[in-house]
Amino acid sequence: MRARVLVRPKAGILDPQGQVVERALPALGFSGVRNVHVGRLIELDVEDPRQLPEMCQRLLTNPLIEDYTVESLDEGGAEVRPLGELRRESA
Amino acid sequence: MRARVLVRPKAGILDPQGQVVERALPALGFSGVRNVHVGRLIELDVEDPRQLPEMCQRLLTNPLIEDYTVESLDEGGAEVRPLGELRRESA
Amino acid sequence: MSRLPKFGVIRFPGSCDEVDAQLACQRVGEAVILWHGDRDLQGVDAVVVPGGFSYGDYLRVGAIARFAPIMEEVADFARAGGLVLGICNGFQVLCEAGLLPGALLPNVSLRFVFRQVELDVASTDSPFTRACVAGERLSIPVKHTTGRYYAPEDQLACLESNDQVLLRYGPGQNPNGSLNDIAGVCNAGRNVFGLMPHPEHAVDPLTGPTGGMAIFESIRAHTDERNRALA
Amino acid sequence: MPANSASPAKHRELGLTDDEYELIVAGLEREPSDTELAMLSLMWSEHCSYKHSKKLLRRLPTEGPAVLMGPGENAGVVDVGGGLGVAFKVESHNHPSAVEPFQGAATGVGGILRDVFAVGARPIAVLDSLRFGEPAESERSRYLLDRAVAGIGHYGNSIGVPTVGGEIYFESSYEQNCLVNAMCLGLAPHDRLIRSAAAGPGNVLVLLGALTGRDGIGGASVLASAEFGDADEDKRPSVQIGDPFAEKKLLECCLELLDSELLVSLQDLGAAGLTSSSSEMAAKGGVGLDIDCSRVPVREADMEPFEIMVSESQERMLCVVEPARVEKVLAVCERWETLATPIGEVTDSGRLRVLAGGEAAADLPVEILVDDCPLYDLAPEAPAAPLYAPAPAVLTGGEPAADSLLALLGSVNIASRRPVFEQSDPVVQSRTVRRPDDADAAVLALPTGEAIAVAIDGNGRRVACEPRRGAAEAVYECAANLACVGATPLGLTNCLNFGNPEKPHVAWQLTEAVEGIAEACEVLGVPVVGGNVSLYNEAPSGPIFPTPVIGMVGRLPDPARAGRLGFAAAGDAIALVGDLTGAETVGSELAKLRGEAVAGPLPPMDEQAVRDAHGKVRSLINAGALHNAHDIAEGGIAVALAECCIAGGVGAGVTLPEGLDPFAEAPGRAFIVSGPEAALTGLAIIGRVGGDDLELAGQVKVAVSDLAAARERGLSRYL
Ligand SMILES: Nc1ncnc2c1ncn2[C@@H]1O[C@H](COP(=O)(O)OP(=O)(O)O)[C@@H](O)[C@H]1O
Ligand SMILES: [Mg+2]
Repeated sequence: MRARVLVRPKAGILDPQGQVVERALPALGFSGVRNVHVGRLIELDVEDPRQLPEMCQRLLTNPLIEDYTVESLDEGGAEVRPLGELRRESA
Repeated sequence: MRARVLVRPKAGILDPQGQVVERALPALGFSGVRNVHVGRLIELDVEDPRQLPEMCQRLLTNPLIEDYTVESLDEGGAEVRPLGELRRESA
Repeated sequence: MSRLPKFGVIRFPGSCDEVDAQLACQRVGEAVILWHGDRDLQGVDAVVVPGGFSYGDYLRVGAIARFAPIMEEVADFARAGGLVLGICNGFQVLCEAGLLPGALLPNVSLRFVFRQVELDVASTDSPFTRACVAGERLSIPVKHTTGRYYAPEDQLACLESNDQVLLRYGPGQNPNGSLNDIAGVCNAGRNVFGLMPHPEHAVDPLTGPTGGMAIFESIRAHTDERNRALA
Repeated sequence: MPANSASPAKHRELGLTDDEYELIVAGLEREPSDTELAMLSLMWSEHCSYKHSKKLLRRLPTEGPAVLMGPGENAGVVDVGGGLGVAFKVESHNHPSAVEPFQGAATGVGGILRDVFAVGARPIAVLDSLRFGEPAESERSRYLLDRAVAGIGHYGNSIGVPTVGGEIYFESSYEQNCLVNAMCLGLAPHDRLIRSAAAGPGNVLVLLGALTGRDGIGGASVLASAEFGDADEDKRPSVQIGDPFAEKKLLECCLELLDSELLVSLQDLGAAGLTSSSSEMAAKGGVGLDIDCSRVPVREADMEPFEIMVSESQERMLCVVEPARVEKVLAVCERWETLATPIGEVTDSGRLRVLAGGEAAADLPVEILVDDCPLYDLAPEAPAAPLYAPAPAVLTGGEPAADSLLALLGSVNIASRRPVFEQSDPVVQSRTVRRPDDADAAVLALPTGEAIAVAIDGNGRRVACEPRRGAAEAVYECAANLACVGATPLGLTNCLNFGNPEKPHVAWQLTEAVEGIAEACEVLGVPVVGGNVSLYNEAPSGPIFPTPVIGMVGRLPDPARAGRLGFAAAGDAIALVGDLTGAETVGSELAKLRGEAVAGPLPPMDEQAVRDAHGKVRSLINAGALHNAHDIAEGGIAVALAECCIAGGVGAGVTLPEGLDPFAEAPGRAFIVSGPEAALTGLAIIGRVGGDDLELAGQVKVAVSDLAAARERGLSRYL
């Protein structure tokens, strides 16, 4: 399956990039933009989707400071299928 | 509207981040992972969605090295709505 | 008699090497700091867009600084043939601003690298390298995380055929995976030059090799000549 | 009167003993409110109160002719002539780095930078001192190394302060408790130096910098003082994210405010956030402060007063401003895109009052926060047997000396640090005369035409063998590093990284080590101007090696003559300066590789001989007589010679003094120097520079290229 992992700064954790982008936009004449957050996008082909949560926990994200969701890109659509989370063996 | 911008390295441009992930996974016991690409995720509230393409072209992405799609996160779902692209005043 | 060149070094929020650049410029002329929010270039002969981490390098290196008010003036200045030198983050800003071709991507190592590198002068036909001898080696440090020069094939071919590559990393010296070992390129008009290495950190024998002087000497020679012509 | 009094059980969760809680209730003559309890538990934590170390620290000499500010301020300051002062301090960020190494190390640098510009100095250099478990054995240690090194580089690089030096050791005792200590130096004209004492009732308290979020809530007591074992993940405070871009603007903003003489006093926000910064400012000024929580700009909705008061959000400063100047202050901050908010005022009440919507959430006498925490006496007891298991043997002792030399050069504690220091910018600010690998100390040119030198050292293995002498050696080695570039010490800072001081053996290590530092300071006449203490670095398996880290700053007249460590010219004579009699391999790297016991005693040293050797090398360097100088430390004279050869890309032929073991260690005592023979008259000539090999007559003959290859691989293979 072609999977998409969306990685975001955990709620409440400082997101300097989001702040700077939000501050920059008005100067470019874009008004009314709020709650900007910048994260990472990872897209990959996986044979066994059940491995995805552990992959995310152990390699693709840093669970201490990042949240993530996983989507399947199959059947064209981007229908959301968040998979269950594992506890990460303490970093 | 709550919008999501997905930014990917243009096809054909070396993506060392993707390669590193791809190389690291087998060592962690994950097999059958291919075509890993790492990009950027930007989520934001916009009053006027029509501004999004220009925002992406001018600030959020660099069209020379990156492709992007925009999704609306409203009505709960993540139904894909790629918006038309503008030509960036060329270098 | 000709007056010394006057340099303007831009200070963005997050610039780090602007004072270093000012000190280097002052070895061959006069140099003032230009505030990112101003629109006055103070009649300088050459603008330096310095190294550092403008706007924290957030979102994309150089992406936000390019929109600073002063950059509009720099763009006009460049279109009118004024000399613009972009160092490291300044190179990234000039590419983002479309004043130079191509873009800079993360080092293949994905790591910040500080290293003294040997550079080959690929062309002396520019206001920035005219004081060099063809094929001359310059020892100058690099320090960046995003220095891999990239341009689409056609653009790259045209850069090469127009002799727009002014500096290349010497054999085995490429620290970031830049295409064609490109360390610095100029625009078609040859009056805008960007490079990843830091010439301003190679001008003082007390602190290391002085390979960077050639760049500043070149700019002095060029402005001398032009000022004489105008006089 | 504060509402919702705390239930007695809470104080334990917050790390206060029942006795301490009784003292609080007695002092207040009532139960503290939740907000008060949160504030008190942090101010009475080890990290803020130094309750197990304060009495010991009094033993350290702090007076010296060059001292402008000593311990007690955010950073110590020494005079470097020409109306300039150099501020410096080292601080630990061990536990945050164990939780999240990249952000932990990055915010460690951010924190020490703030301590330095809090006294009005522009940060001009960063150094770091790192300890991890054995990379060969532990994937976690490789991960911590990789991320911590990247984090340190990230912050320093992004804010434009050069990272000019540091040190790393790998020992299994650090497996569970890595050490990340960061040191910063700053430069200031005397008249810009500022203290943190609040003054002038009616003056306004202005908070500068980042929004206040739930970062590191409880950080000081949980992250920085609790034994960090397999701590329950949910108890972990939210990780602090460093924003060097915000700090860069904050830094420039603060310096402009000081240059425009707009501030009465300035203080950084570190551990325990607003609580410790405000109460320390009030205590030092003998005044009171009223703080209105509801005016503190927050990053998250509905934050409780106690959360606002103890938040450890980074990139914030607190200053006191005369009412008439507030407008000007806000204007400067605006220009630097730095948030500035009046949040309270100075009072003559002698109390710290925290208001939330008109109500007092806390109303405490300043002394109870800052002075009333009980100071504990330690119960030191020397261990009967070694506390630490020997490392697994990789050498038998039967090898030819050449093999031992190659093994030492390739060992993680001696191998090239290039893969680490290449991740940091050592040259920004155009002052760096000696970079990493150029010399034993970093050298920074001053506007006066003179220069300063700085080095950081601390070999925990030797301190573990014999705490008093081992700690003294760290001081001598730092001074020796300065001598190699021609610098005279002006002052030192230190970070005491130890285990649980309530355990008798750790108490003994700590007491002995402080004694050793104090003695060495007296021998060399170097005052201690500041430092930091990190205790409870202890895992179920036991304490870390006792690790006092010494950072020393010195002054040299002519940067152009600053010493280098590489041999320069074939034909130069090589001399041994200093007295190595009694030097042995006890506690050495070779002993480690041979799996020998971590036990003393370490060889004694003749203090006068040490002073003479340092003075000799210093004066020869400053006379421009030498082409190289390098102190003999880990790996003994053989490794020192190899390092001189590798750095210079040239060989050497040497005959060692009768009976000197090529790998014996006696740090800080002796030097390899080279130069034209005429310049070395009166010194013990032991050989010549030249050829492609390093040859120790009758013992070793190896190609310099092979030595270099071994040294290059040793650490890079793990990074
Ligand atoms: N080991 C030590 N030697 C000398 N002074 C020390 C030591 N540890 C702490 N100090 C001093 O105690 C004061 C408080 O230390 P600390 O809490 O780290 O300051 P800050 O909160 O500004 O970081 C500082 O002035 C510091 O220099
Ligand atoms: Mg402080």
